[in-house]
Amino acid sequence: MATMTYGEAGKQALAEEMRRDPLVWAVGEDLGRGGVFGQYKGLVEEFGPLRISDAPISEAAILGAAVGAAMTGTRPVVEMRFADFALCAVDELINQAAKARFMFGGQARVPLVVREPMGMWRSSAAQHSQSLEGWYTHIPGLVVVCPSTPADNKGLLKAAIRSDDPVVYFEHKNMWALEGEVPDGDVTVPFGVARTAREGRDLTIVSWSATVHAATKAAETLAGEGIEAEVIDLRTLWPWDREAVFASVAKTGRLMVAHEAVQVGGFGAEVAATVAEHCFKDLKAPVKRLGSPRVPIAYAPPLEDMLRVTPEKIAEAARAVVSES
Amino acid sequence: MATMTYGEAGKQALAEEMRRDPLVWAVGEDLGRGGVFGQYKGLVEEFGPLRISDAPISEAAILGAAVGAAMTGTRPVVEMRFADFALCAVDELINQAAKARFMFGGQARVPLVVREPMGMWRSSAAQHSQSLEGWYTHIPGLVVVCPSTPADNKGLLKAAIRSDDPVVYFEHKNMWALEGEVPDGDVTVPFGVARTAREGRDLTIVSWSATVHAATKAAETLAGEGIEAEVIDLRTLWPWDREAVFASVAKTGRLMVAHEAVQVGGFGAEVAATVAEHCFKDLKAPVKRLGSPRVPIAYAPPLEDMLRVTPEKIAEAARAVVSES
Amino acid sequence: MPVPATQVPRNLDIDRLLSHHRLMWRIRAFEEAALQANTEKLVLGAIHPSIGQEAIAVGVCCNLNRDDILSSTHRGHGHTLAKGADATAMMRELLGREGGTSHGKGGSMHIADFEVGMLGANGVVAANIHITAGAAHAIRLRGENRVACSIFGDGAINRGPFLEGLNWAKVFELPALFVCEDNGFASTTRTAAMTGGPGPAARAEALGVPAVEVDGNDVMAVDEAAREAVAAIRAGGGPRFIVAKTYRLTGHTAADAAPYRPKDEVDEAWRHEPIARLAQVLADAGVKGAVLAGHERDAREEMDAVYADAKAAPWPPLSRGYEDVQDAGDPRQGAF
Amino acid sequence: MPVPATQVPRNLDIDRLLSHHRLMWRIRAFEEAALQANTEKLVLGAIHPSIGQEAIAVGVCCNLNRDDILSSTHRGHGHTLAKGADATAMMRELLGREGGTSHGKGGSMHIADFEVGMLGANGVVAANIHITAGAAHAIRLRGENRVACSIFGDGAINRGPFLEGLNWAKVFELPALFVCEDNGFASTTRTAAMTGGPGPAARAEALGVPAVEVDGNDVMAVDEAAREAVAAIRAGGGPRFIVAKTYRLTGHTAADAAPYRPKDEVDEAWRHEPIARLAQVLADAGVKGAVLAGHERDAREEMDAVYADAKAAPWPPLSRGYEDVQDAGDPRQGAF
Ligand SMILES: Cc1ncc(C[n+]2csc(CCOP(=O)(O)OP(=O)(O)O)c2C)c(N)n1
Ligand SMILES: Cc1ncc(C[n+]2csc(CCOP(=O)(O)OP(=O)(O)O)c2C)c(N)n1
Ligand SMILES: [Mg+2]
Ligand SMILES: [Mg+2]
Repeated sequence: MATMTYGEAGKQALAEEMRRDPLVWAVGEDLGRGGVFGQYKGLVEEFGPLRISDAPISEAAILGAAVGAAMTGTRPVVEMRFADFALCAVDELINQAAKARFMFGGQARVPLVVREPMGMWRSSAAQHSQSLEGWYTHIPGLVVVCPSTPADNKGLLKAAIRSDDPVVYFEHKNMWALEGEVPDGDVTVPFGVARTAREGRDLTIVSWSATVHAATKAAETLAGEGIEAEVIDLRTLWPWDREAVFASVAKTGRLMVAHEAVQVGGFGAEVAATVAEHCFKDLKAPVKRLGSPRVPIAYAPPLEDMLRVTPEKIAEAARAVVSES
Repeated sequence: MATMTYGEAGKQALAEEMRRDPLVWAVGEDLGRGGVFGQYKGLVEEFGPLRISDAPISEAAILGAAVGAAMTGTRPVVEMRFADFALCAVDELINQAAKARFMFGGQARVPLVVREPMGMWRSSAAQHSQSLEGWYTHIPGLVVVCPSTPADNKGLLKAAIRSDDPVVYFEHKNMWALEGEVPDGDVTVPFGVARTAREGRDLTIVSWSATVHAATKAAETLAGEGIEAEVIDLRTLWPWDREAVFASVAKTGRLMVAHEAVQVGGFGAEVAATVAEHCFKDLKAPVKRLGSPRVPIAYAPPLEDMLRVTPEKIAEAARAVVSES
Repeated sequence: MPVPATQVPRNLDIDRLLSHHRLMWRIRAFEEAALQANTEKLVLGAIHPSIGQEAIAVGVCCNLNRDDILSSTHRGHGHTLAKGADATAMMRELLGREGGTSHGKGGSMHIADFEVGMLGANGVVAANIHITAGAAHAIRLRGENRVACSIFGDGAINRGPFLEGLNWAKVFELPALFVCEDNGFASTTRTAAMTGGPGPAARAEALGVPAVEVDGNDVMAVDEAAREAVAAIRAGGGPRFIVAKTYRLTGHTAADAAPYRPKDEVDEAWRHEPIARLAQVLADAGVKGAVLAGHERDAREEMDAVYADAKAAPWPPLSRGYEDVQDAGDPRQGAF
Repeated sequence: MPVPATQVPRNLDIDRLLSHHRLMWRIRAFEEAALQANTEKLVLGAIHPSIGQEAIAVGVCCNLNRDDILSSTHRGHGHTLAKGADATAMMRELLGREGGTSHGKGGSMHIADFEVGMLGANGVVAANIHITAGAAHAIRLRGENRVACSIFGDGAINRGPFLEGLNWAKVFELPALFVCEDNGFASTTRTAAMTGGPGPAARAEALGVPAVEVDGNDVMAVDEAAREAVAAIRAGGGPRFIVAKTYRLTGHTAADAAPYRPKDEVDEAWRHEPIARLAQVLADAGVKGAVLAGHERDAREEMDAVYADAKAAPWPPLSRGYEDVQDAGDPRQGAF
């Protein structure tokens, strides 16, 4: 175990995988100078510019070329810089990467990791702040990963790089500097296995990415009021750990989902709908979602803050759920 | 009233709006020869090649230029040919069109209609068959329209063209030839007002686009078995008519949502989750969704058929819902 | 009467040209069978025939090795055959049958045979340009001496991937060959009307990719241009670009009667179609008419049999619809 | 001592140059205030200063009328000021305050002033190229005699919109001016390393858009190139392209110390920075040092005041966060 940041943990994972497998390589703008958030700092010195490759400002080519390179026996890790810019490469991800294996009847494999730093971060405004993880859960062929801790950013990135299918990998910009214990060596975290961030008997709060921490804080507040919330960190949205959620709801009888993405059409709807479908008899109160309002993300700090899913908002919503039954 | 096809109704709507407002124009590949599905047949003869404009194979430019043209006082209707190809223009739609009004503090207006023929149709395979309407409901700033009848294709397209905000307009390829009564003259259908396609007391089936017809057929079958399903055609997914759905569920106590899109992360999740949140006390049985499995769409007719949400599948799921309570 | 040897230009490799002629006929006959399948409603999805463009497929692919990579467009049957794919498996794929190259899951627009390095046709215009750039990138990373080739239409040069993909190949000096089949049309639109500037070659050159223009209906010219380009690429010279001028003798799809172009124009184009042109060269070089007619007959017989086989082949089992989606997560209804 | 008239080149329009000098100083002082705001943590989002590139903003925009259209990039403050936007409202926007050009909802990367035809900076590299092509399209459809201009960086020429947008403008012969600010860098990357071919002008020409290259640190050269281009466009000549070579004197953002480039290179670049160069021309032409120093002083005073005003300005009310989303549907929590 060592203490390191979320960003460093990701870097360690990539470096370890690159040492293990010479076919792993990374490509994106400015990687040779460490990447825009320093996530690649020092790697070009170890691996050279062919394997830690700069790229032109060509998101579509970065992703599209990675599809071709993945189909031709390498394992590219592509850096999209901001999840928002991945919107310049959607055909490449959705029509090509996600479908190639199926469409070609299993002839193609696309072992590709698409790193998409996501979320609200310091007045980054409408085009640099989005959380679009929900979109990719809707696309057959894609794995969707949203690590919330340094340890998971190591273990899940390693698993993503080893995946023979394309993985959309969301790191939250607000967590780069978050510190935590990270297991040494070759530890991977499997897809589809949730983490219980906190146990509780009264209410299940499902979350992922940075919002897990807000949910955990909310749970601490609630504990002071006698409400014991169980916080489940999904870690991966596809596949997602239905069994863990169902088991928790069977115990608590109440479900809330909290995420930073816009609530309408977000992945919270999938979780809430699935629980409503499958745990009807267990539910003592209506399921509840908490996400962003359906507005673009504003620049001015107070307007940006207004959209954040905070511990306070989560606690308030949780109280309402508990008091409804 | 006149009888015409879904395709003709759309054409009539566009022609009427172009006659009414000289700032309305359409642009897309092959429009001068009537468009790939004949939806524009004859229009270039009336309006000339400036207003029924061909385009290079440049979906990103078609959409991106339309954003600039809309911000500069015209009302473009852009043809994406297949909803799948709109994935080549996602930055333009999501980062530009949807956000401009807000991001520029109300200085910009983007009166733009993006026509996206959607859905499974005759062995079109993975890259020409997708139903991605759910994605756009997740994006603040966008209106999302899914007409299911010729009359609605006229009235909603007219409303879309008059909208001062960007509208993503999904026509289902399987309905081009569908005939129906269409009101003469200047009739628009407002956004956010659902249509009750069939009344019933036992179960509410919410749907949109072509699946409305499958749901209606299923309801007829069910009626023969003594189950009276109410079929609600949402018509527009954002805004969507929550009140109509809530009122129906208050009456029937049971909700099912049926759509062609992949079930995971589809808009059915939003409807089901919302009803689960707000109509808990009304529900006699768990909410239920029926969409496609999470697989790319295959080419071979039997594999394609397997994915279709048919009247039979809807009826079967509906029976299960009704028998659960 | 034997043709006097003097009538044969010295540099004609008759065997190579005979093989081209045979392959061009196989492509034509395959396309005709595919059109027939469309007429008989055994193919419901779109078929984009490459009739009239066979010389490009053949002239380019005869310079590629089996382990070289090819990616193609919606109009990809000819390229796939020329790269060495099995016609029987291809026709089964078009008919959506078990035994198809992709078990019937891709169909005409996604025809692929990874065994022969054919990484797929593509339903999205220009998308294969990026994929080829990436395949070439992988080749370079792996230190192999292979070439990745992308064939696309003149309409594709108006999409972003043309710029991004060629720039990519140039910046990384990748072993990539880009071939533009300039048939004058993008669907029902004359590409010239929607294309600014002097054309594909100038665009490639402006991206640093050396370009040549050839008569795409002259298989010898295409063969030669491709040979030179591939040699330069294999020698480490970075990407190359070929524009091959041709004409699409059919409609855009099997369903397109192409009323938007005058009959005269099409008739004229038929007078320059590549198979007859090559046949003339061979005849002039003394090859017997019977030999050439034999190629046509053999090709038709082969493709008739191929079509008959496909018609008789079973549908893929429904389980195929859930296979090869992804390793993680169960995609089935009810599993979620 | 008055400068002898003969030392003034005949074609110098001193008044015009003085106005350029004044405006360039205003831009520089605005950028310095913006950097100060960043240091004081009153701007949290990224600031991309245009220090060293003022001549392009001024030389281009002085040829545009108020009703001409401009769209810009992440590095757009200078362009916006040069197009005539109010510095006070702009600085309030940077600080996210009420009274900002966009009520504080867009910030630096989305700076816009539609009143003066400035349709916005853009956070997505090259996205403004399409928007400008479309604005020009609207101008043509409406039969107006306006011009739409897009300014973007040398990094932008590697994105698809460069090809698609310029091709669009050419195909429809639109009144569009495209200006590439070639400052040698895209963020921390030297653009030359990631750009194939001879450069931006060749790419534009290959798309049929006539191109010229100018010294972007020479405001007179930029002014002249823009004047000619705009005149040609207004005369119905279709789109034009200008590449202006310059150097980014600061880091990519306020937070970037730019350790990836040698100090020598930056020092050398400072010796060619555009304001001092113009000042020299004016001094050589006999303009008093005091006049030129006055421009600097006035600009600093103005921007100090502008910054003080912004600091004192109130936050936008929270209701702004729900305004101007769209007419249909209530976006608020609880409404759905
Ligand atoms: C991105 C995209 N836009 C539109 C289409 C529809 N489409 C299919 S083929 C075609 C014309 C392509 O023309 P060209 O590239 O010249 O190839 P050709 O058909 O002439 O072989 C079009 C527009 C598509 N498949 N992909
Ligand atoms: C599509 C996209 N990719 C990446 C970025 C991140 N980014 C912001 S500015 C920049 C460099 C732009 O370089 P250039 O176009 O030369 O403009 P300059 O900064 O030099 O003015 C990059 C890569 C972005 N904003 N948009
Ligand atoms: Mg063509
Ligand atoms: Mg630059």
